Amino acid sequence: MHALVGENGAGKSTLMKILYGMQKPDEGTIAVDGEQVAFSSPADAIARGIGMVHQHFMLADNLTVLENVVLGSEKLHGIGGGARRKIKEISDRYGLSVRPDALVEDLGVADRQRVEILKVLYRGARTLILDEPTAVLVPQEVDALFENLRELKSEGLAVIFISHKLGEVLSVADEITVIRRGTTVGTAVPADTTPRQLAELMVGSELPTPETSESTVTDRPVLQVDRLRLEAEGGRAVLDDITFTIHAGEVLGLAGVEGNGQTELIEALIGLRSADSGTIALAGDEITAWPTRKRREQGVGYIPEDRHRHGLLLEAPLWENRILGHVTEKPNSKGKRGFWLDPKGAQEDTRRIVEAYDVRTPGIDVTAASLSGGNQQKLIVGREMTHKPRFLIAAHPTRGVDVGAQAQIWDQIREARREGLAVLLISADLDELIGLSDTLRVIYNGRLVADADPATITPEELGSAMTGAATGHLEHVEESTGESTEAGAEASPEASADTAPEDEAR
Amino acid sequence: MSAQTIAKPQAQQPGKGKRRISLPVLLLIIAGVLVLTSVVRLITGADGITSTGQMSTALRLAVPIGLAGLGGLWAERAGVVNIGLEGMMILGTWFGAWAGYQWGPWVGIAFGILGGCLGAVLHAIATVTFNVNHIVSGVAINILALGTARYLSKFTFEEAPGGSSKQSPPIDSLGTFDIPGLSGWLDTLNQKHWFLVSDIAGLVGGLVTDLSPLTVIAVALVPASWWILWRTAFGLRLRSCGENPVAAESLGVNVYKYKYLAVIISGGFAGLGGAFLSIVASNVYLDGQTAGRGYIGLAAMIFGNWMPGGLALGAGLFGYTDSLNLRGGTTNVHALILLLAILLVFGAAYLVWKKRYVPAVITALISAVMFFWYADTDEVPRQLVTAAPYIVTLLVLSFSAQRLRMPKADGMPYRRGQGK
Amino acid sequence: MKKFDKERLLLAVAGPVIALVAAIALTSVVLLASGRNPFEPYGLMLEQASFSDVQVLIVNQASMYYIAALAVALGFRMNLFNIGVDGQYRLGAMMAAAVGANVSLPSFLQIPLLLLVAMLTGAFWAGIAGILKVTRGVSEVVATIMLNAIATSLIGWLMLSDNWGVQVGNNNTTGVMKESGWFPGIDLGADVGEIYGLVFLAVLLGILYWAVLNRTRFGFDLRATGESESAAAASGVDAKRMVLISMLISGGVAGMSGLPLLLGEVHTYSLSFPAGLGFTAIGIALLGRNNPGGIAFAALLWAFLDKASPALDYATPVAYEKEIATIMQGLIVFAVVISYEAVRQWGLRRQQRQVGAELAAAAADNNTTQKEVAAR
Amino acid sequence: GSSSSSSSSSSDSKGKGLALAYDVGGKGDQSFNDAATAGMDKADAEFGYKSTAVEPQDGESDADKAQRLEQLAKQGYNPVIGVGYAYAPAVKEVAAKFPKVTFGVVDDEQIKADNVADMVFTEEQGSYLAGVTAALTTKTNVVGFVGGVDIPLIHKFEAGYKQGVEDTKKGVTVKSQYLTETAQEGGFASPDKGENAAEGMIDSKADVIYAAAGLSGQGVIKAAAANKIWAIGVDSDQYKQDALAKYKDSILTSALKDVAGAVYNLAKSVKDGKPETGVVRADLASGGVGLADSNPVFKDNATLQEALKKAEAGIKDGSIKVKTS
Ligand SMILES: Nc1ncnc2c1ncn2[C@@H]1O[C@H](COP(=O)(O)OP(=O)(O)OP(=O)(O)O)[C@@H](O)[C@H]1O
Ligand SMILES: Nc1ncnc2c1ncn2[C@@H]1O[C@H](COP(=O)(O)OP(=O)(O)OP(=O)(O)O)[C@@H](O)[C@H]1O
Ligand SMILES: [Mg+2]
Ligand SMILES: [Mg+2]
Repeated sequence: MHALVGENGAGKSTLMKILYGMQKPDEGTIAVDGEQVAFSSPADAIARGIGMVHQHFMLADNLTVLENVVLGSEKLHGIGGGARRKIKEISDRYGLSVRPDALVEDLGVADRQRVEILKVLYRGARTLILDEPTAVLVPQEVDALFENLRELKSEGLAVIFISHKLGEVLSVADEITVIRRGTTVGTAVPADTTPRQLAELMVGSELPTPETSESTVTDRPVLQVDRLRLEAEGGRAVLDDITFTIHAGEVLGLAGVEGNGQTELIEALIGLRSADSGTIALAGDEITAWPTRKRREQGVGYIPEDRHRHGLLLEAPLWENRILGHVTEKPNSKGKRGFWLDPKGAQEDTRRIVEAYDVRTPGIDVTAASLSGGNQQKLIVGREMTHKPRFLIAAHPTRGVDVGAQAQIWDQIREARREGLAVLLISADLDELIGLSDTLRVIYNGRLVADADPATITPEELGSAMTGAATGHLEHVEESTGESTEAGAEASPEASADTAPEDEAR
Repeated sequence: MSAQTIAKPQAQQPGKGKRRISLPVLLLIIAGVLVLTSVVRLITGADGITSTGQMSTALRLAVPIGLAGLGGLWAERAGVVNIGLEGMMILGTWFGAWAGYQWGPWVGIAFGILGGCLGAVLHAIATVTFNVNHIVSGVAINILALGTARYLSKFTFEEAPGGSSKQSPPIDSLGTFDIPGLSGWLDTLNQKHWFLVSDIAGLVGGLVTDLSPLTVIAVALVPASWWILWRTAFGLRLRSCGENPVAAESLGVNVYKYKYLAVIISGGFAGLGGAFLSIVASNVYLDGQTAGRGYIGLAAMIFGNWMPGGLALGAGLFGYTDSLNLRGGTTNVHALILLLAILLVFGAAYLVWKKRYVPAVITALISAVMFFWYADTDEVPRQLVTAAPYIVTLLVLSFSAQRLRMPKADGMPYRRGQGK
Repeated sequence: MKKFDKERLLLAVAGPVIALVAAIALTSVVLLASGRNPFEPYGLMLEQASFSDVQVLIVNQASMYYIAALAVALGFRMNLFNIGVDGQYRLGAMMAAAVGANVSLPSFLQIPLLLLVAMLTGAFWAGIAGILKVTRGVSEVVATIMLNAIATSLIGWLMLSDNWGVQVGNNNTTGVMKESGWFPGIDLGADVGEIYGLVFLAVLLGILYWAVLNRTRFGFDLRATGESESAAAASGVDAKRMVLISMLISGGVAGMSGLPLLLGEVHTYSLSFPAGLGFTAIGIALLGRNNPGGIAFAALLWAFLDKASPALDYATPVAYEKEIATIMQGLIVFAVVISYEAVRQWGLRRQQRQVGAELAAAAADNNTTQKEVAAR
Repeated sequence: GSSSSSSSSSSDSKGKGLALAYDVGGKGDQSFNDAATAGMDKADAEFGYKSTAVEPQDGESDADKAQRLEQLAKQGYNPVIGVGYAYAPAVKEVAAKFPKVTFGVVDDEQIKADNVADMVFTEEQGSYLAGVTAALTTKTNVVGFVGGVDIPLIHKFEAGYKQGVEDTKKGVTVKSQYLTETAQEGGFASPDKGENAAEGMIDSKADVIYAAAGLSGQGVIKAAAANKIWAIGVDSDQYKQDALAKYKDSILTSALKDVAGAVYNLAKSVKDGKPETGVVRADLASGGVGLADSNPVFKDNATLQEALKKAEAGIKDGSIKVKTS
């Protein structure tokens, strides 16, 4: 079992796609069983016994499990009864408990994951590529998955395994390759590597730690969320009983495994989805019923998690992107409620942002699509900060940004915080989360299940709460030698009875 | 620009129970409507609404719409919106007639299909290879096909005996046939105007009377399409390209190939529909013969929720209202107002049962207006009859659009190797 | 910066030029294949266009194409496909004609009234599709196609003599409009003809279109929605409201597109009022890249092909089939959509490369400062 | 005029012949418009003319029509005839500019000018006779009328036919059906629609159907032949048309509208230097409308012929006034 680690955007998925024939390499060779191969499509790779479970599910929602599994390999067992028997057989053998005739859209993430694995096994793959299979699974499911993988390994299959959870990697992998910016920067053997060493290898330098400077938290509440509930179609709660307060000058960090309600929470706060019950108040005004535009005008800033979908008009020039989201505000427009656009003003201000935030671009007339991801992010941060928000939603503010820019963005957030900004910080980078936050909350399954003090908590301890293993107030427990906690060490949570404690105003 | 605008389903995941009406319930509803229709016929004496002739005409009028709809179905199941069906139909009428008058109707049909495919290849090049917005490309094809057919007519039909620049020479008929015994017996039964029995006889009789072989083929293509798309590996691959092409690609499916094939097949269906118009419906090609049937076919397909059966129902509805329109529609449609009023009473009752009182009251009010209208008049304006199929489609869509479910990647651009 | 602008211009021009060249080449191939002289028809048509009476016809026709295409383009800019411009246009013209025949106010009130009636009628008809889309999720494509057909019947019914119809000879009309509602044209002499006064309405609408789209908040929201619905929503655009408003505006503009002809020449809506304008307008909007200047060019080109081609039929010594112009129109639209898409993608890649190159150059220049930044 | 600025630089040749300008969809309808062409051909053959006939574009306006007529007039064609009432405004405009050229407009009588001939037909009179024929032929006492497009011109056919039926035999029902609302939808050019409509009537027992539907009438005749009932044709003698030869035994008669004759007469009058002007009405009296008698079954039916003679006389002497709508 070979693990592949690297930063976001290091090229892990890309490399795997090349192995799987989805993309073509410009140079270099691939050898399978000692034989040099060149794949022109996944079909070739599949024929060579390579199977891949993708980072993002590759399932057609409106097709049944059976159809998804047999697709592309109909020759093996047909698309009818034979295939159904085969699926049952594989499912039983590896304990995947997959129902062949269910529609994929009715399945949960863990089930989908198992369908993906089944797809690969159905094709009789000998080399299994798993791209971040655990990102969306709860611990029990992760354990079950690893159990399956070990079984596969024992049957002689090779597994390539990608994960950001270094503890996980160290516990299951036989060998680790680290890549950075598209090249291999090292290999490691789990037995004599610590997570911290691995992390430093990934980043290529000392980890920049976003140290917490002195607290600037005031007692002036800016954002108050009370018993917020959000339902999916059909009445299932995706957010339930969410209650918290963020004060002026406070950064509230929200930890959680992707898919536990963060996206929905952001959408409820920004006004893209309306709450089914509960209230949201901004500086005392109830804003639950306000439309998005009014919220933004009244000082809600937004650094979206997916900048391409929610933050930019990719084919518009930079200066128009600078207007996006603040079209009614100066300097973008003038007149009553910003009726008239002010392109001159916007262009000038865009130049200022490009300068001040070090957006690397030859001009403000190029399209946003032609900037690199990091520079796009800097533009977004600059835009949001320029309007002096009272409350900032920062979702993965430094995702895909280089180390230098990362530090710069952190500085920006800290500075605004000093001036009384309230921030909701959501990040997959636990170091960032711990380093930047004044308060930490953990979201799990649509509920706030735990809180912690960022001053003392370690990423590992936080991680255990994120998987639902620990709830309540998390205390740091000193264990062995401070810095390097053992891989996979569970924090012993002093689970208090009350699951969602009232926010303690500091 | 993404072309994902056709009936964007707003409710992404309707509960499972909501999505499908079970077969017995469906049969019960159909039976209920049939009984009601029969009652209305007896009350109003509008025997035309279920006569054999009416049904047979409805079938004949439904065929080209259904074929266009099937064309749309094939393309959209593979993720390509095909608003160019109209143009492909035009090419079908022209090519069908051109080959038909020279070499006989069957050759004409083959050429009609070919003509539609030709237009489809263009559409595929634009949308699949160049990722041009699907609706835009379709509109362009419609313009181009019209010009091409007219231009070609000048060179071919104008000099031909019995032809003109707008009309081809007559084409030999494919002939029609009845099912011996059965057709006559059903017609006799229908003529008796008995309760229910005659209505069913009319309905079934219409389906077996005065059939053209091409009608039989067209009707058979509906289940055939279903079987190929839902029961074969080829169909599975094709549909996967419309649901999630990146997933299909990741399993070694050549998405481009299937999209091309689907669009070309789609054009073939449209072309066949066109050939039906110029060879069977009338025996000549005429300028403007398709009269928007390509668009209507598309509407029938959406109406039918991107399923062959639903599509056939939609095409049948258009065919039926159109045939009412051509066959003494004003009194027949007048009778149908009573039917609609009664149906609305049931609807209101259902809503009351569901405790949705406001819609129930509105429904009841509309129903009352309908009753009054029925009682107060003897026939409806001719114009209303003409507009009936379109109004019905709009109404049905506005009640059901949210339950419709288009293929997920329909109309979206796709490029190999660019999936995330 | 300057360099970029020039390139943008080049890219903007490259699309239509490539398309036109390709379309003309393909048309010549068609001519050649049908045994005709592949170039002479262009000469004949150009000759036609040099006559001022044909020019007047072209300008007049283009004004109607232009307004209708603006209506289509407005929808296109936000991914809304108003296929129903044709029905909105016919209903708008008919209502204006009916009001104009039955209401008699002084000119300065009558003409605005007629404009308003046409606009509101078109907006109302498009609004039905808009409401169905935002409340019931019905695709505007299907809804507007249906509404086109329903408009035909509605007009037929309204024009019955029991309703508003007035029979003039064998023609069914809405009656002749009161003269105060006639819009004076520019008379260029008996031989040449008269340019519709409402050509200026087209110009005005074009300017308004540009100003609204590029200089107002509403326009920005609209374009943002067209470029990325998700980003627009996150930026505070209420998508449903936007759909409804755009549909209303688009319908309103569509409703006015028949007025140059109605108020400037025929003064009555009758069975012979031209139909199909809305479909032509789709092609014109595409050709003009939904941009007011481009649409003007496209409308003129289309009108030129329309008005200059009939002469092909009785050209001496060799007559040509005037249908070649329709083929050309189709080929142009086709070539245009493909070339735009190709040029757009090529331009995007090119710009990315350039940005990369410039940055690399800049990095080479001040390597040190950047290192500093990267190392914090 | 400033010839350089106008597309229609005036031409030298006098007496080129006549010019026909069709309305959209006109040419090739095997009925009314083609009859005009036949008239033109006859004039060509007789006077050695080199006449021309031009078709319009889709969706054009009066200005385009006017420009077309002007061009034809300048090129030296005389007379210039607009085929169809849609040409009325254009003819009116252009006639004023070319006082020396004779213009004709078919189916319209609104224009009052010295050099314009309004060529109109009393279609209702011919249709009345068709009604008499239908009433005396039907055995089921149900007869039908199929109109191509729901417009006033076709209403005249319907009105005359209905009146003829009613005046002749009480208790006969007339089913009438229009195929489309507008000509663009193909009411005059859809044989399939005509066929379906006729079958609907046949199902409700109609045994004589009169079709005033242009090309769509072929579908009606086809259906009549298939069901062994009678059809009555329109405009030209459809019994003699090649395209309908297969069905001719079902074509009882046709209500003639002599457009060919009208066109020819106008050309002849111009040639003779005494151009027709004003309303030139072709009616029963002048022989411009009437019934065709090429089908022997029709011709040899003495009672029928008797009744027709009486009706004809009544119309001619004014004792029968035929309604037009
Ligand atoms: N051929 C290429 N040349 C240059 N850059 C590329 C190429 N192909 C992909 N990239 C870019 O390289 C980056 C690597 O992305 P990839 O998805 O492989 O990262 P990853 O390591 O899987 O990150 P994550 O942990 O977020 O999944 C992306 O930004 C992608 O756009
Ligand atoms: N084919 C290409 N050739 C040259 N330069 C390119 C090419 N494609 C993109 N670029 C440019 O390269 C730069 C890097 O883009 P990319 O998004 O891959 O950066 P990145 O390494 O992910 O940076 P970041 O860490 O900021 O996200 C961009 O400015 C882009 O315009
Ligand atoms: Mg990845
Ligand atoms: Mg990047």
